[in-house]
Amino acid sequence: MTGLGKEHLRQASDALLRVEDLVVEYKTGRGDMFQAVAGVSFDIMPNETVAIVGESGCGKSTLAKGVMQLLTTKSGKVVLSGVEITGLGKEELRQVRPNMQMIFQDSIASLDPHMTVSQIVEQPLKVWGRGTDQERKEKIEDLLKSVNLDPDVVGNRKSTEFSGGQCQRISIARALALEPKLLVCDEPVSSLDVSIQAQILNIIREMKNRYGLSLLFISHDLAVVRRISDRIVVMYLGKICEVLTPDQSLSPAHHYTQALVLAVPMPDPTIRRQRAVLDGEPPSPMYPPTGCRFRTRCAAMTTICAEQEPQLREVSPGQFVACHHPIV
Amino acid sequence: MKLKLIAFNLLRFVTVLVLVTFGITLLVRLLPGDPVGTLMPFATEADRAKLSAELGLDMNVVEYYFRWLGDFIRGDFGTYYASTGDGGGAKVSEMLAVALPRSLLLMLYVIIFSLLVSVPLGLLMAYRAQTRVDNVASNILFALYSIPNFALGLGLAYVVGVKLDWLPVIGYVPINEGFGEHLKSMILPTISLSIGIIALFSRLLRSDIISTLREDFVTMAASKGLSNSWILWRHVFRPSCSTLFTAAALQMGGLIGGSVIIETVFALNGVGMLLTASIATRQYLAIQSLVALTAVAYLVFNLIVDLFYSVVDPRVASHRAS
Amino acid sequence: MHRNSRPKIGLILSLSWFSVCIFCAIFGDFLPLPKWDDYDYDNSAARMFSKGHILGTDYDGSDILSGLIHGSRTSLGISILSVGAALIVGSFLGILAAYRRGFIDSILSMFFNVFLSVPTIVLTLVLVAIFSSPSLDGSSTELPRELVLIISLTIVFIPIIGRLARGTALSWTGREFVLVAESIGMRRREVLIRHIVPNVMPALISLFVLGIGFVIIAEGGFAIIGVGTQPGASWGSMLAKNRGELTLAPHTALIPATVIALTVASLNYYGEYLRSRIDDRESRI
Amino acid sequence: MTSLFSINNLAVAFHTDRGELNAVRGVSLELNSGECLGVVGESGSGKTVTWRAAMGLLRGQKVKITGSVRLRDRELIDLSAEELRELWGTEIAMVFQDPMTALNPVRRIGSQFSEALIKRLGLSKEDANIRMLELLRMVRLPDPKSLIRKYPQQLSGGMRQRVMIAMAIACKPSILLADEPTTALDVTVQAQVLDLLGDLRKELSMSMVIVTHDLGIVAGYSDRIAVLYAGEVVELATTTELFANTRMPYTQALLNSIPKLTDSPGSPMQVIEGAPPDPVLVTTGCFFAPRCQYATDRCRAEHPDLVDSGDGHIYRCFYPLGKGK
Repeated sequence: MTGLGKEHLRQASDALLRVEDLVVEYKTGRGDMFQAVAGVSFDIMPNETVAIVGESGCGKSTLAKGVMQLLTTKSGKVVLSGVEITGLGKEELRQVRPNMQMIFQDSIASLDPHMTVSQIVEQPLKVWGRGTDQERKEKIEDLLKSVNLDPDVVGNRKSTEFSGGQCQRISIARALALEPKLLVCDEPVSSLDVSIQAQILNIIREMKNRYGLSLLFISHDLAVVRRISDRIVVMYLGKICEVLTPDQSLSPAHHYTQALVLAVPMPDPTIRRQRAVLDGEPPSPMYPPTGCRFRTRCAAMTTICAEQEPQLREVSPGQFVACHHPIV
Repeated sequence: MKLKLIAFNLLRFVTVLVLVTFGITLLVRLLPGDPVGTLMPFATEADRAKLSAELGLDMNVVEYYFRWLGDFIRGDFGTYYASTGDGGGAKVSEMLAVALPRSLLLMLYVIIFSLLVSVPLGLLMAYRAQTRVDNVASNILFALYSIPNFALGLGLAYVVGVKLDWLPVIGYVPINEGFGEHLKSMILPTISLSIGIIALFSRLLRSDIISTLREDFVTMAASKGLSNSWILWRHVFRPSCSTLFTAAALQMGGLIGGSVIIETVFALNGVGMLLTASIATRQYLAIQSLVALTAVAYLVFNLIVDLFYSVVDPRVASHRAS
Repeated sequence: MHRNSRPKIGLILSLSWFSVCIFCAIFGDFLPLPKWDDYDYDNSAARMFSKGHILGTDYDGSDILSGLIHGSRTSLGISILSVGAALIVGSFLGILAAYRRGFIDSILSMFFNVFLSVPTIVLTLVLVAIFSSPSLDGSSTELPRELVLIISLTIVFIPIIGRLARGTALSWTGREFVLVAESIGMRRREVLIRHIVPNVMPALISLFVLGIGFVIIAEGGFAIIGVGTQPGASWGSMLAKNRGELTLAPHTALIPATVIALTVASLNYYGEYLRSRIDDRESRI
Repeated sequence: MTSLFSINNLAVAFHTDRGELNAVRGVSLELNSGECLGVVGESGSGKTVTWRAAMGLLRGQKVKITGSVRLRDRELIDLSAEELRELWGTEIAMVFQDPMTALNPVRRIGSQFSEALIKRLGLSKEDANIRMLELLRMVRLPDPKSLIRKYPQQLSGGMRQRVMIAMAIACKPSILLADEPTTALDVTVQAQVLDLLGDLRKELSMSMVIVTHDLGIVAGYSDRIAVLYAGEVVELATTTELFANTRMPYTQALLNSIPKLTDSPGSPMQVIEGAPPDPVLVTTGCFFAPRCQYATDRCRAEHPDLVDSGDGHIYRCFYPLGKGK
């Protein structure tokens, strides 16, 4: 796991977003605290798409909300285009908000049921008082058209009349209303059908190019992430275990990433089906194993893995791994 | 972990209890007019001084509250001053010994009768959901729920009591004067109070069962070849009766003092009527003790339900503590 | 989801009955009927459809129909005003508690729990006693009976509506579109007004309608205990006043009872219709 | 292979306030003994409704079911509830999608597991207990003795799914119907559960039906695959044949739009525009026509029937892709 390793971080001044040793703590039912995000560092360059991949419980959604400062982070820094936003006062943080927007997995729940579609898309503009009524009207129509929705048909209908895929498009239009620099997508396509998934992913890619956005893309699906991201960050139990590029994702260096890759069922009968590499399930984040958090399920475990937490280090150009015995 | 939950419930019970009783002390203090003048217009000076000391008019509210609380816990609910205004009067605890059993019995009969009718009715309506039976039953219950229970009481008293003369219309027959007679005197009040409660309970149970019937584990049980009645009792009933029993506990708590109107219609002289009489004649001590008593009853039933669920229902135990 | 199976006609019937009552409450005085409280002694306890008195008269000769019409103003007035006032204060407190959480939430929830642990009828009796005897500052004039009932019932209903508003609001504050609103940069107050209140309102309106029905019944109960409005001034007190006449002139008690039942039924029906439309909308989320 | 379970022209219509919802419009499927049939389709394709209707689990709801369902040589459609219930558990068993809701939250695992053994197989309490522990070990669950005292919420998703599988095979069914068995699980846990299902099928010589939206799962685990769209079968073939020589444009489009690990990174996704037809509306012509790039006027006017290209590869298209036999 990463420990304090920041070797994978690039030049601070170029980064649009830079996160250093972010820690987010939750209170459990019995009142004791546990770290859902236990010291994570990563950065995003302008116009770059960084994906966070991991299974449920690894802290990827918490990390996204932590970056957006939608929940109080325990420690660590989040710097957005040179300005540190952790520790800002309520009003100062509010001023920064328009630069980073977010879309969620449950697209239907992220739209207010009693508002119409144009009210939803117009709301950010209204909150920040941007443009006259007429300018706002045109902006809304332009945004809805850019996500392949017809403003006249969709405009004044309530959001509860639309499918998951259509609601996700409305969320994208709303998120782009303030022309943010960073768009955080928290598992945007995970609950959609395959054919609708492809439509939404293409829209996100198009919007990124048109508005020069940087994307933070959260997902549990490695195949989706390979198609849309420039850099992949693999998380396990609140920490980063590997950082690599999509090309390298088929030849990972970390044992957990390898297990992830092998576990994905291939829609091609000619490829011999791999038996499950991992057994059991991730331990509870409340009692993480000492040293490397993956050691309890790792075939290559040795004594050092239990004592010393491995740091992220570069094993090949653009590929960093936090493991004492990486697959090289 | 369960202990922590039980402690949490107990702590909340005590704090609410203290706040309620203290609140009532304040409210009673707000009762306008000169307490001593109204209670004892013709008593001697010495008696009037004794009364004002008893009412703690000289002390500040907090001091008086703790003194009253001390007496209350020891069962001394203060004195109900005679209307003759000469300083005499009965002990409230003695009057309560007469009134409380009537209200308690009425409450028990109402809750038992309501549950006996609403559980099977709720099950039937849920099981036959959206068929004719369900619609007809829902509409009838809906209509009964809208009729004021005292109007029902009057109607029943008129038809069954006066016209058919099967049941006594007025008065309460204690158990020791013959259980049959006692029951006969309680049937009409019980039915009048129960109709509304039955409508509420069966609708609650019906909606809970319908939502449980849609859960996957019911289809799972069916796919194991278990019979419908077995699934209904062993799988569906238990998870869906939680809201019903919570509502039952709230009703039990509420009925102690809350059935004053039916008590008046059928002249049962329960706690409700005693309370109304004490309010009408400005019996400061009696009001304070009686209202505190109804609040305690309500909170005790609430506590019992909370403790019951935090121990029995694993879903509650696991997430209620958070 | 159990579609509300009662056909549309149920809705039309209840709304039309309710609008008739409202009409009588407002324009009652202009109707060509004898004053409700002038007593025509020579044909007291007249049967229904007797001369001059369509629905007959009760034992002191006051006309039942005009009594009902005047009664509608009192009964509906008391219930709508008290539950309405409680709705405004209660929902404000409830939503505030749900949205702010933390200290304010625990204080307000404790406040609600304390009030709700005393049965509604008992609490109202005590409050009525406080407000109805010679008024607080010692001036001799007694507060009008209707005002006393309105104030007492408002105080009793604030915690009831407050707790429900808090519960409903809590179910909405957790939703993702509230998180989205905050991420857009909306201030807490704006989020509250734009997102929480409009979504909580339907549930509160439904409670408001059900509450009116409850108060109409309760007012009758108070009349029976002798704490209600002036005899015959409201539906409830008409019923209470004539409850002894069941053998001789049953219609004098049964008519007000039926009117109460019909009004409460139509209110409950409309309240349930609103609630089922909310569940309908919510079940799709 | 002898036919074990066959569905012929099954149609299912739900009565809703919006009108007749035709979830299934005439589906015919065949399950041979010892075979694993994959049923693939997106949400709304009727894949789950078909099997639940076939098993008779929809009887409680307001629904009209027509067509024939035969187990070996017995017709099930018109069986009484009691006769049908005889088959459930012993002949056909089911595994559900969401382990969170498929187990009763207020009863311990042991009590809701052993009841089937006691009620259906008439075992005594002790024998049921022994058999239960044996089954739990069979599905590779650690420490079954302490597990049976726990409540469902105390187990992880993967463990709950294994308990459900153990319950399903308790009465030795000849057919195991797995309805999206791993959709709610993480991919590493999914692999374990799929392996378990594959191994159990061979050990207990059960035939199995896997209903899923994930073409990857059926590619790796089933012998034959049926593709459903808008309530009807649009293609049916052996697994290798379906992937190597896809005939139906919808199946081809579905295959292309799925992100695969072997795709080149950064390439745009192939998209199927539009959405499946609304089941309440009566649509003419081929249901996929509005979204199909090869659609002609004939496709939009005439509804194609299933065509068998000789070796059991059937499809529903006037202008099929690939090579016919």
